Amino acid sequence: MVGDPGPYLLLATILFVIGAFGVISRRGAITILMSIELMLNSANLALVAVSRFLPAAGQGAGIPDGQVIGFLVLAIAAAEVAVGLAIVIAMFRLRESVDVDLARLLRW
Amino acid sequence: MDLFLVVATIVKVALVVVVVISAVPVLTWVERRGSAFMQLRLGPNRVGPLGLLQPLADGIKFMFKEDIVPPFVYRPFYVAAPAIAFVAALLAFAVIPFGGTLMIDGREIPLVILDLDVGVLFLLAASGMGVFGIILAGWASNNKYSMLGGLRSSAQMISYELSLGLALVSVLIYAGTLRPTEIVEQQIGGTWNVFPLFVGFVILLVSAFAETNRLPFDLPEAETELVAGYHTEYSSMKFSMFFMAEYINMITGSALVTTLFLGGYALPFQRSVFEGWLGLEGNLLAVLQLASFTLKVGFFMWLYVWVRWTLPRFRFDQLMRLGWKILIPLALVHVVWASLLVMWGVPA
Amino acid sequence: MLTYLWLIPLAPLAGFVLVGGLGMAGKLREPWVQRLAVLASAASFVLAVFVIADFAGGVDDYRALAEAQPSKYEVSAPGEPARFEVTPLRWMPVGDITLRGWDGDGVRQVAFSVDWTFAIDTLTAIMLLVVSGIGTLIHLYSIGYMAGEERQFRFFAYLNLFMAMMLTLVLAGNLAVLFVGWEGVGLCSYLLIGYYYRQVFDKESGLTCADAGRKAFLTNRIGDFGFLLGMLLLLLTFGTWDFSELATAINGSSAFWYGSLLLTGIGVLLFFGATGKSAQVPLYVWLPDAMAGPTPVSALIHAATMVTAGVYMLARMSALYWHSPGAMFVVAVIGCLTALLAATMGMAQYDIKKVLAYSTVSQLGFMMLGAGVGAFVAAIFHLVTHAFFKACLFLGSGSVIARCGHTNDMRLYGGLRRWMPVTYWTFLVSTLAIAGLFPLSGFMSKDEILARSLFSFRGSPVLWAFGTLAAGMTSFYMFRAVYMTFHGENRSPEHVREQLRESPTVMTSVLIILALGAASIGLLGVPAGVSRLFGVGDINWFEKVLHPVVAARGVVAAPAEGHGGEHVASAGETHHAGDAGVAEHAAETPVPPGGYLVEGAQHPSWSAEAGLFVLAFAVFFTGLGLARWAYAGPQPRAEALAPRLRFVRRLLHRKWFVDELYDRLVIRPYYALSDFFSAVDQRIVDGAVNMTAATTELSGQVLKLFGTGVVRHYALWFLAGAVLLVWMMMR
Amino acid sequence: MTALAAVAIGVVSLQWVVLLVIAAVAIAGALVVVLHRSPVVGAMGLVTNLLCVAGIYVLLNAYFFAALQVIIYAGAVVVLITFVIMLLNLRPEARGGPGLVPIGLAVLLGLALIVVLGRPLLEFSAPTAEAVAPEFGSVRQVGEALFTEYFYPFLAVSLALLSAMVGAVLLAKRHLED
Repeated sequence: MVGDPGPYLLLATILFVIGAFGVISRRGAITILMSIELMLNSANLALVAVSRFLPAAGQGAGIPDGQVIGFLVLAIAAAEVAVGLAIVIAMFRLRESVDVDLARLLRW
Repeated sequence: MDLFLVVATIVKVALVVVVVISAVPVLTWVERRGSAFMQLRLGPNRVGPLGLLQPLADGIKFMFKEDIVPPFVYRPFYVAAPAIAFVAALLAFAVIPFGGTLMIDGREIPLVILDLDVGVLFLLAASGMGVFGIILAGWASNNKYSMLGGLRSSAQMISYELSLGLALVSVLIYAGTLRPTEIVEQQIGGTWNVFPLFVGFVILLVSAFAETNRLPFDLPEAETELVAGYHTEYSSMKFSMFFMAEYINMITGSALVTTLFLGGYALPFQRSVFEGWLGLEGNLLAVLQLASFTLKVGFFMWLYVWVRWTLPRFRFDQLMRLGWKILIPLALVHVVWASLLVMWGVPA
Repeated sequence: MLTYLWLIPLAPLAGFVLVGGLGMAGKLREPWVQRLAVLASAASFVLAVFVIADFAGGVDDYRALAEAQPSKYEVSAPGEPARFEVTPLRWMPVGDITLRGWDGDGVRQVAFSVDWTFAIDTLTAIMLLVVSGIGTLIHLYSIGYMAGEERQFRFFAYLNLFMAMMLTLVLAGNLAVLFVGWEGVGLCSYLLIGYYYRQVFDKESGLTCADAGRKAFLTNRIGDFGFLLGMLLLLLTFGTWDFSELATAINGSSAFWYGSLLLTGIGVLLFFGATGKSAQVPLYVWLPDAMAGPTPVSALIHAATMVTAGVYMLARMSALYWHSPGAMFVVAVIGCLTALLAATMGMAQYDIKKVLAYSTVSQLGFMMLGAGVGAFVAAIFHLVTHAFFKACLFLGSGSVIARCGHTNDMRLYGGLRRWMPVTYWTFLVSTLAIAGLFPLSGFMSKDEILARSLFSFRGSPVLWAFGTLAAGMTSFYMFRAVYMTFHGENRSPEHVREQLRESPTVMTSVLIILALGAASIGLLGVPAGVSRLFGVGDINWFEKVLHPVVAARGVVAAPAEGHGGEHVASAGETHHAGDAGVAEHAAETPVPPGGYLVEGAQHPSWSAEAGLFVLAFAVFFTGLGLARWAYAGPQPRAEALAPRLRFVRRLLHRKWFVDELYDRLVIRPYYALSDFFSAVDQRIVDGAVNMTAATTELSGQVLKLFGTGVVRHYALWFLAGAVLLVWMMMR
Repeated sequence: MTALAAVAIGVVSLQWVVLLVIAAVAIAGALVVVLHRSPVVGAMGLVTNLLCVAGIYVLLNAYFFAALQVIIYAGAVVVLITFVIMLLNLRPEARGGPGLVPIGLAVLLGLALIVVLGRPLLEFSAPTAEAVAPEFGSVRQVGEALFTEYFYPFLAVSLALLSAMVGAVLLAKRHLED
């Protein structure tokens, strides 16, 4: 039993960084969405890992809070993907491609 | 690690896998004979007495057919797809209890591979993964029909997964636990869930049928329209794996229904008749329970076949409408019904 | 009758309101304007006479009334010189003020409120008579002078307002009311100087009358600034502005106050105000230009009344000045310097009114000299006599100007004796008086000042010498003016010469009255020394009446060797000492314990007195002779001398280039400073504001670069921010 | 194989080895998502990553959450993504990434983040490493916490989900008609 969340958190960090890198470096909207999912997932991992090793009310280590928050993050992630994909579809309708750089309407 | 426990588990896994896989040829035989019987024709009777060896022949045929791998396919996913589908289907059996507890040289062995606290959820997860198999198959074979077939079947599975989940939820609320063994124990003690939650039973049954892409929901493979759906490009062994995956899904579905609604391995009037009057317990009881479980699953398997050869195929929009506009609202109502029951304190 | 004291200034004020109001509305025709104005002025004169008559009878019968209504009336204590105060109005109830404790009593809160009080004592009585008497005469005279002017109600209204303000100033019971009068007269002088606001006054400098008015007002204001500071300092030390309370406070702890730097400072500041008002050296430049106004104005305001306000103020604050020898020394020096400087300038002027203006400045210098050496009585007496003969001179010049086609230039006059005998004789009598011929008033007052400046402890031979020189110059330029105007051939152009004739009787009658006054008034205050020369006892009524009011008290009152204390020391301190000629300056008499020998003069020996008397005659005749030599006769020799004295003449004519000096020293730097500050404001203040705008715009430009519109760039900055945040948190 | 040998020696517990393996697979999955040009392959990479993380949850005794993760994330979200990918029939991205600057910066930032977070995280040590609390990871415990302590967030999330559904339908539907 690995005693403390150190390694888990490190893994979470690495995943987060990969996700962030994906968001920045890729041009495809879908890939960006997936990278975001990756980041959210790593956040969940960190949450659960830490809550697992915190001292519980009774004896032993582990409190449910991490998982509950994780659950909420999951729900939000799902909502985010739903809306994100809707936007991607709308964009696709307009631009015939999901290349993010084409969405430059904000630039004057 | 407790060596005894490890060995017992391995044995159980081996047992289940062998039984389930061997059940598939039997099922094909039953299907062919059943459909023939229903259509007042004979069905395969050349190979072995009453055509019993026909499935064997098919198996051998599948084994030795040339495994053509079209060049334009995306090889990794093309190869992985059937495996995923097959494994996902089998995985579900890990949590289904098919018997009581055996007593072997003083050690109890519960007749379930993995008695998980979140057993039912595991089952849902496993069936969820099945979808990927189909999607990847459709995509990897790189042709329009298989792609569309894959899309359609995954769309169908997703929507019916919803109603399946809701039906499950109502049972869980009623039972108050996600552990399959506990659900069965409750039903042994009390009445089978099928009686108080009959509507849930029907919804689950219909969703299970849809999940397996079996007629009347077998639109993806509808020969007339989409050639052979997602597995058009597959041949020989891979095709047979899809074929077997389908049948295993059928078994899993019926096992799920029996466990949740028909008391799983519970013998009818077990407490009063068998334990009470006959005074049975221990291994004998477990074996009897195993038998009852198999019988119930068999009945549902026959039901699959029966339904397949009687009901006409749904149009895709009818299919979707049934899924979204009828089953899901009904399931929601049923969830409310189940919680009301719990509120009134109906369950034992 | 005394209780109606406060009505005196009210009469001319009412006159102003009536004449001004109705005149503006166009209801008054010319004769009624004049009648109303004169009536108002005469009313104040009559009221003044009655009040003074009652006052002369002593104030004791009002003591009961004073006890009954202490807040309204106040009477001086029996021993004190007679003084009656009436407070018709509580003007500014200020409440508590904190005193700085400079008077040794520590910081304390004192209730202070400024009341509108009028007070009368002998000094005020004299001034009242002078102001209202001469004022009324000049009102009469200006009827003739202003005849035919349209819209002249404006002139008479301002004149009445001036009378009201001057009377307020004179009757003031405390510094606040005095300051109101002080500013009021300043305002009226501005209004009256600028009466002919369109005419160009001085051809050479292009100065219009309005500019002259502004110049007068500004210079006065600068002086008033000093005066105001002095007033405030007084308030902060004594907590009161009331003259009687001030006198009692200072005399009360006079040992503490004698020679204190604070009192000297206040004295100098007040005197600075006086220099502005009475045209002394630093701030006299406005008086010659004030001649832009009509001549009666010059006569009334710039000769008789307003300019004397400074001297009156010094006399009123005599208690303060007695206790600060430093301040008195400043007054004396400035007075003597002004007398000399103005006299020199007077000699080189061709404009008759400018000559008289400079002579006024010079005579005022004499008065200041008198006050400076402690001869307050002599200063006031010279003020009175000067009022008479200077008014007569101005009005005489006025009638000459009126007749000679309104030109002031003496070079166009000459030989007017034949056409204007009355003007000539009155002018001549006044000139004799001002030049200091023996029996006339000028001699009596001016020589008393010169004598005191020599023999008084505060005086010094240097002051006396310069004073005498100035007196000599006075007689020279006065006779120069007489000869150039009335003697020799007439140099005015043809059309002027035909209609040359005597002024109307209303003007000449006033001239005659003033001339008689100038001649006889001297007898009221014959100085002790002179009367002794003729073996007659001390008949100096003026000294006897006025001395108690302005006498020094407390430590400063010097009982010269046994001659009694501070009671009325008779003027005739006979003292037989050494040989004739200028009595050498007696060795500084040792200061008695607690006493400072200041007030009493050394007792000049009979021979010294005789010497002075003879010297006065000598000075008079030298001035006369020189003027006669230079200017009398058909062809004035002065023109012949002109080339050789060209430089001196130009210097004096250009008034020692003082105006140019001021321009360079004060006005130019002021403009430079304001230019500098405007530049500062432009560059720094506006700069700062523009800077902020510029930075915002710049930052806008920079941030614009981040808005690339590319989602990934936003993500990049987003992540960078996140990393930074995490780093900060984890640190 | 070396890992198994290590276990045998007993130097490193089985747990530790399993964790390492799963972590490696997870990171590989993540890299596939980020680097691969074809979105479908990326999606499959994401699935593997999610399953690995679910495995780690099991290691952390958070069974309920593992099941949730698989059902919601892998089962629904990624399927939806794949579904859309296929619907839009996206071609693999053209080569030629976004140019060096963003990538360089991104790598830099990534490394910075790892360095910043890495060191303290490794040192982070929970006070006690003793056995897991009895109820930890069970549906009852999480359910109870969810509906008592975190009830309002639960409501908020449900609202969020509702609005997301409506939004998604509105955005997508309008275009599908034409």
